[in-house]
Amino acid sequence: MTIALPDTALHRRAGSLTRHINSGVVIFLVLFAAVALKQPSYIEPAGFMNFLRRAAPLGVLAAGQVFVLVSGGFDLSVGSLITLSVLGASMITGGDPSLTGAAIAALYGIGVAVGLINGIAVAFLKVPSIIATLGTLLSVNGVAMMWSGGSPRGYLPDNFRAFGRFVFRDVPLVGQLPLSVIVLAIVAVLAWWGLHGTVFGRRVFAVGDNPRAAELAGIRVDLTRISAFVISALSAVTAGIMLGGFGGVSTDVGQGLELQAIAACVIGGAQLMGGRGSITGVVFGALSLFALFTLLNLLGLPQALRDTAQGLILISAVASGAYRQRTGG
Amino acid sequence: MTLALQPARRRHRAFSVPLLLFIGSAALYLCAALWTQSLNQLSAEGIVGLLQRTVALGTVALGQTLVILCASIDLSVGSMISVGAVLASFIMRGAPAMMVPAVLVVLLVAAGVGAINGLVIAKLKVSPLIATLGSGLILQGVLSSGFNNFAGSVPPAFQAVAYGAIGPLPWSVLGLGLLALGVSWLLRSTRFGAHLYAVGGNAAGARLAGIRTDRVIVQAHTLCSLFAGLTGLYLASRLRSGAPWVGRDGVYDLESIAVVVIGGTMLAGGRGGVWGTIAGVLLFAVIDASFNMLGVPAFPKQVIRGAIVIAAVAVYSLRNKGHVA
Amino acid sequence: MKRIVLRCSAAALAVGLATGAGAQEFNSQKDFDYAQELLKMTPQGPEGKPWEQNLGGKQIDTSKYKKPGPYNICFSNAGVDNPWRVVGWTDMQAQADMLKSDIKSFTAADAEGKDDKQISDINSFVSSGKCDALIVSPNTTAALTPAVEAACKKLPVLVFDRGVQTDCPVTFVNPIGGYGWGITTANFIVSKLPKGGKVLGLRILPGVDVLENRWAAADRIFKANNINVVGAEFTGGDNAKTKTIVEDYINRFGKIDAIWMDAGATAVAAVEAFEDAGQPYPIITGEDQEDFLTKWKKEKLTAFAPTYPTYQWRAPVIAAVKILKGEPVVGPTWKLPQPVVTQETLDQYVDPNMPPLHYAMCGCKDMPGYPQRWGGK
Amino acid sequence: MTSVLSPALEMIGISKSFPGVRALEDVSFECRPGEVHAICGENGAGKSTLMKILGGIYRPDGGEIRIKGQPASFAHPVEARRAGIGIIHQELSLLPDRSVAENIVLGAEPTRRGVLDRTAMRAGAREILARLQSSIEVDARAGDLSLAEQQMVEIAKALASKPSILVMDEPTAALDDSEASRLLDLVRRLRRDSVAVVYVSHRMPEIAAISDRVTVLKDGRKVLTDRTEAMPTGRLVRCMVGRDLEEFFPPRGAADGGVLLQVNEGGNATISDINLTVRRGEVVGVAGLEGAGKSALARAIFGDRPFTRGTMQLNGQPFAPRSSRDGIRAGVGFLPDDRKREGLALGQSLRDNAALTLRAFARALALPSAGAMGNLTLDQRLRALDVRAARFDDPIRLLSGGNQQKVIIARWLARDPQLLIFAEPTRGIDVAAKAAIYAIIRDLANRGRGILMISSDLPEVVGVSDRVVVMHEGRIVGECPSGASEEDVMALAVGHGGSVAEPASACGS
Repeated sequence: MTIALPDTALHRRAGSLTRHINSGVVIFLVLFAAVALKQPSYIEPAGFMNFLRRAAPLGVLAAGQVFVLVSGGFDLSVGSLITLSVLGASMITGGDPSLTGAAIAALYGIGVAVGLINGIAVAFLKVPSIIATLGTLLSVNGVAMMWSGGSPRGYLPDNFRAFGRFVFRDVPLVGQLPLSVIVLAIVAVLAWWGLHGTVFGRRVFAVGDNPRAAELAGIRVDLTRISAFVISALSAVTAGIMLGGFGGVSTDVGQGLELQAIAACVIGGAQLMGGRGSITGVVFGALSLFALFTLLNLLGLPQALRDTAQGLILISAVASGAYRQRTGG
Repeated sequence: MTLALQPARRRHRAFSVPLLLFIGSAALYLCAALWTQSLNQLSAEGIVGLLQRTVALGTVALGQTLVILCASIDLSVGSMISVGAVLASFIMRGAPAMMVPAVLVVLLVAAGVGAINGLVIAKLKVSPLIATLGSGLILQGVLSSGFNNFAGSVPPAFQAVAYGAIGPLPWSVLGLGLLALGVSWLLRSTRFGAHLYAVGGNAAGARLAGIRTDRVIVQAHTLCSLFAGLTGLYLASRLRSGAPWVGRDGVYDLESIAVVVIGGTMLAGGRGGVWGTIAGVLLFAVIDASFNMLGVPAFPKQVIRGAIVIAAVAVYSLRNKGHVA
Repeated sequence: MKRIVLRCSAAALAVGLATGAGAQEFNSQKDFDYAQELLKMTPQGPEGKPWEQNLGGKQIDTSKYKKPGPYNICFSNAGVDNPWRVVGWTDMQAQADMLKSDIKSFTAADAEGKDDKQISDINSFVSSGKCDALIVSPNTTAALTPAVEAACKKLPVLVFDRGVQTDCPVTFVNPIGGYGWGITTANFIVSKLPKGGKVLGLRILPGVDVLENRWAAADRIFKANNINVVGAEFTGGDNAKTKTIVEDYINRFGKIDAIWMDAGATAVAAVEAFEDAGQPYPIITGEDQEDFLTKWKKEKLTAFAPTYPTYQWRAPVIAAVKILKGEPVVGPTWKLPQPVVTQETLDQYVDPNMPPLHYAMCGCKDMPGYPQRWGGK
Repeated sequence: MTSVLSPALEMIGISKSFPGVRALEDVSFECRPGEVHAICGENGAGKSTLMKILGGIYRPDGGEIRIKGQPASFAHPVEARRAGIGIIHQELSLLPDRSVAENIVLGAEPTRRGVLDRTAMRAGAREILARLQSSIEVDARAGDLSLAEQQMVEIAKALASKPSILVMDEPTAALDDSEASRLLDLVRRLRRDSVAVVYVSHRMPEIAAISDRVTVLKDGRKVLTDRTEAMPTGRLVRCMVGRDLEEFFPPRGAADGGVLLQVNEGGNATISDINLTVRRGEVVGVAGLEGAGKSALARAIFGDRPFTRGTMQLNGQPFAPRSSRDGIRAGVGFLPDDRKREGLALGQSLRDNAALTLRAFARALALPSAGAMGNLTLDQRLRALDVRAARFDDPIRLLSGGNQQKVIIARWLARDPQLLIFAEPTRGIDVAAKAAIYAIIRDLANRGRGILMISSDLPEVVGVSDRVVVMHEGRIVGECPSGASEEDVMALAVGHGGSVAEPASACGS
């Protein structure tokens, strides 16, 4: 199109260097440094592990959501699905530890079903995902409440709750290692593999970038989209198991988490409308969001301002990303 | 002869969705009333009651229509409604003399918020979803840190906005009708309207045609926030006071987007209009009213409502050959 | 640049708004004293049926509402968005079934927590002409007042749980209320707390009058007794958030001796935070939710559970029928007794067969369909 | 010489850089009232950038624009428009859901007391269309028009503001001969009305026919400005390209393999009665005007918008693809005409774009760089096609059109399809890359693949193909053998082939 200047290569390399440093990592480091300044116990292994343990469900959720975002859509139904997972676990197990395995299997089955419904509504019924998943958000929550009658039947057995509560003590190096951090690590690795280490992941990027080009190149756009929704739903079920484990039964566990997950992804550099995003980024995006909440707690600011700070950080993360893209980063 | 056919085809395209929704909603309401023998719901009073349900969502949705037409979106309307309601009742504190200043302040703040939304989107190139999600969070946070309950109250004179009526027709329903006519006029008969469709349909093309697209986006967002502010005023009047959760609990952000899309306005912008949105709002009101008549329990109602949202959009988007995400 | 502008304007708005905070008064000496008085009273009414008892109420004449039965009763519900309301709503339906011979139809509209919708729901009940009496559980106090006033002109109205700012309803059924809750819980903590002990207050959300009153009364007593309240945080009723907040406080203060809660839904999560941190259990006040009672019994906690009894959902149905029969009812305010669960009475209320989010003070054991209807086995 | 008037427009020493590239360097030219000034150059020479600066879309880094001798600077297209500059853009910028009238007056809607004056709007639109001798109905929906009609609306749009300087950027690209000649008539009339016309075009005959002076750009710099009479086509091309055109088209092969593709009575909603044969080793060109059904034919064979009637055989086997995936699986490849919209994932890297089809058919959970999708293989393939990029993992949007097209070719070569369909293979591509792409096409044919090449560029179809199939109104109306003249093909394309007996013509219908 145009002539390259002699210093092009150099320029590009500098550009790509800044491009490869993920915004989520940077924001996390800044926020966590502030947290540590205020409360040094957070950089001790135990404090850090505790921090990770609480942030783990959001990290898992974001790692699934990013598949849908990269494919060009949204998944607003994950919050409701978390609620359904927790209530469902209570209904299925009824407090019986021997049913935990069956319950978890059933929950993943439900997750696959919800993901399929989302994906089919978007890919075949051509309903924009923001509307389709708003619909499933309402319906899934309704189903959860109908199933439990608003009063879930049983306690979550201890072996189920281990996913949110159990901590390995006396682990070398880190001292204690919560099971949920291990789950987060496994999910992150799996998601990283799925998005960055497989052909499928590249298809997700291509579909999000230009579905028509992907289709003409032979990619099954509909199947790719549906798979992305199923992955997001599976991660929501996982997050639901972790949150149920962490906090026990309640009927509103998932409320508002869908927007937090999307926020985490955006802070981590994922692009709405598709084609860009990384697992490392969004996991750090989730950690950033949690570091922000922690910081605000430590500063003793009113809870309400937490929203304000979240809003500011969202807009500035995206604005700076847009600025970098415009200036050829 | 193909040329002669084209206008007819166009009309069909523009009118079918609202008309279909109107007919569908009316049929649902009629069936529910007849099935449960709630014949009173078909009386003037019953119908007015039904229309009253459309006022709050209808007003926000009109604003939402404008931003969606120019391919933007506003997730901050819920928080803006709360801000409007709280500011109004807080400034009035029951004093009739403060009514005008309060309304002015609310509209000014709303316009300011909308303008900032528009500027962040147009100038900083932040995706509108994120920009308005963020600004909504900011507003909600600021509001909730200042207020934690119903603040102040509106004087009885101001309650006339929501409770007053001429004959059987409440002012508020009339007001929504006039607003809808106004927006429809704005879209059909002003340059702003033409430019709005242009920016939504093809932003690059609109710019080449000499349209200041940034300005149009800012104006659309300003109007959208103003409508949210008006909704806040209406709720303050109807609830006699404003609390920082009225917007959030009403889920006006997502519901307004849903009714706009159900009404046939494309999320991608450039196509759609007011009457579809109004029909979508009517559908939601009819669902509420009919489910009450039929005695559908709360939880199944949620399930059915979610399904209706998807189905209503799927009915006409199914024909869409292109990709949707 | 834009961001700075944005931030500045937000800050300006915050400052502007903050000056107006606390406009509504939740801390009234009069109501506090009245609650103290009610707590000392002996309930009148049928023994063992607290939902038909009252504290110092007067019977009012309802003969003007008398009409032949059976009746159509309508109910405008604020919502069923939490387990307390779910249990209460189940109570209410069961109560309506118990009075089947008098009640032809019992129609409910759920407002999903939206004031605006509830106003419309009430209006359409009134205009339907199909209701002989209307029961309202208002979503918020002030907002529903005009709608209730309008309804009063057409038919007998009964309000329960949250009130409205008008005397027009035939009766307003509610337990002693927030102040009573605050008084009993704070007194318990004061009596058990070691000297210099630290108390953490956990509240659901600001602005709900019942909840505000609970805190106001407790805070009053804490202050009067020089109790060291290290913080009062809003949990949003969310288990995970509750746990996080408690863990943060344990981290920050080393040890927390007592937890005061304005609602018990997340009490177990608060207790678990101590378990997970390897700390001894605190003194804690929760609520009559089964999961808390079970935990209390199992872990032998030093605990106390005030109640905001769900059996109050039964009273308005009973009263509605009475009113329509022209029989006297307690009014215009009907104060129900508000029992508490203590170490002594704990065993009465713990029931492993009931679901974790069930409220023990449901007064539902004698009702048709118990316990399956409430999710028990 | 013809005019002593002061220039209506002067662009003096214009420079413009984008991050990492210098698009224009010290370019100057002027255009007098009543003059048609042609701007020529390869794609990428900087013509578009120059016009975008003139239109207020870009701001120049250096230099000056003068309108009637007065310095001017435009921060927004609206300012250029106010200064009397009208631009017909190359990319269509119509609003498909709005009426023709609304499109024509867009940005300058007539109002009466603040209210849109629809009567005036339609009257104005009608008048402008009448000047263009176009019969387009002003109430029609723009999206329902044919491409040529849409191009007319674009032109009308530019004229609506009654510009004193009119910039026409490839205005005839989508027009047939008669429409193009009507347009040239209009330009002559505008010239008589003292409008200064800046005419950007590739079509040499047009430039010769209409322009007074020519400015040639190359690599962002001005080569020269001269009177058109002094610039015979040969010299012009040498100035633009730096070499002769003759070596442009690769020599034809002699290979005559068996039948690869056979279409019998194929048809769907847009095309009908399609009978077509493609042999191995053969390049079959498909010519026709815009909207004649060329693209629909390609899509039907590929399976994207399949035939609903008739049958096909590929390699002697029945072939009935229902989707592009079916087509690919059976051994067909397709390079779409609209690269940006249908060909490229712009935000993804060159390698990812090149591996797209391989990945579409690989196992979902395989490594993205497994086997042929490995970086080494991909890079080899890209280098073999002489793709020029700083880094192969840069996003492909940074590349020029020619390089982008080569990446898409690389994508298909990885699958090694039997039949490759090129739609407008060189649209928007510079001359050097064009030659390379022609060479690739011929090389593929020589290696026994069948090629179907859809093109609106007559010299290209005639120069590259072994056989040219001509379409008109959704049907194949004739066929020309190798070596047919452009005129022969055009005669068929405009629908005269059958009726007008032309003994000299090599084509049959």
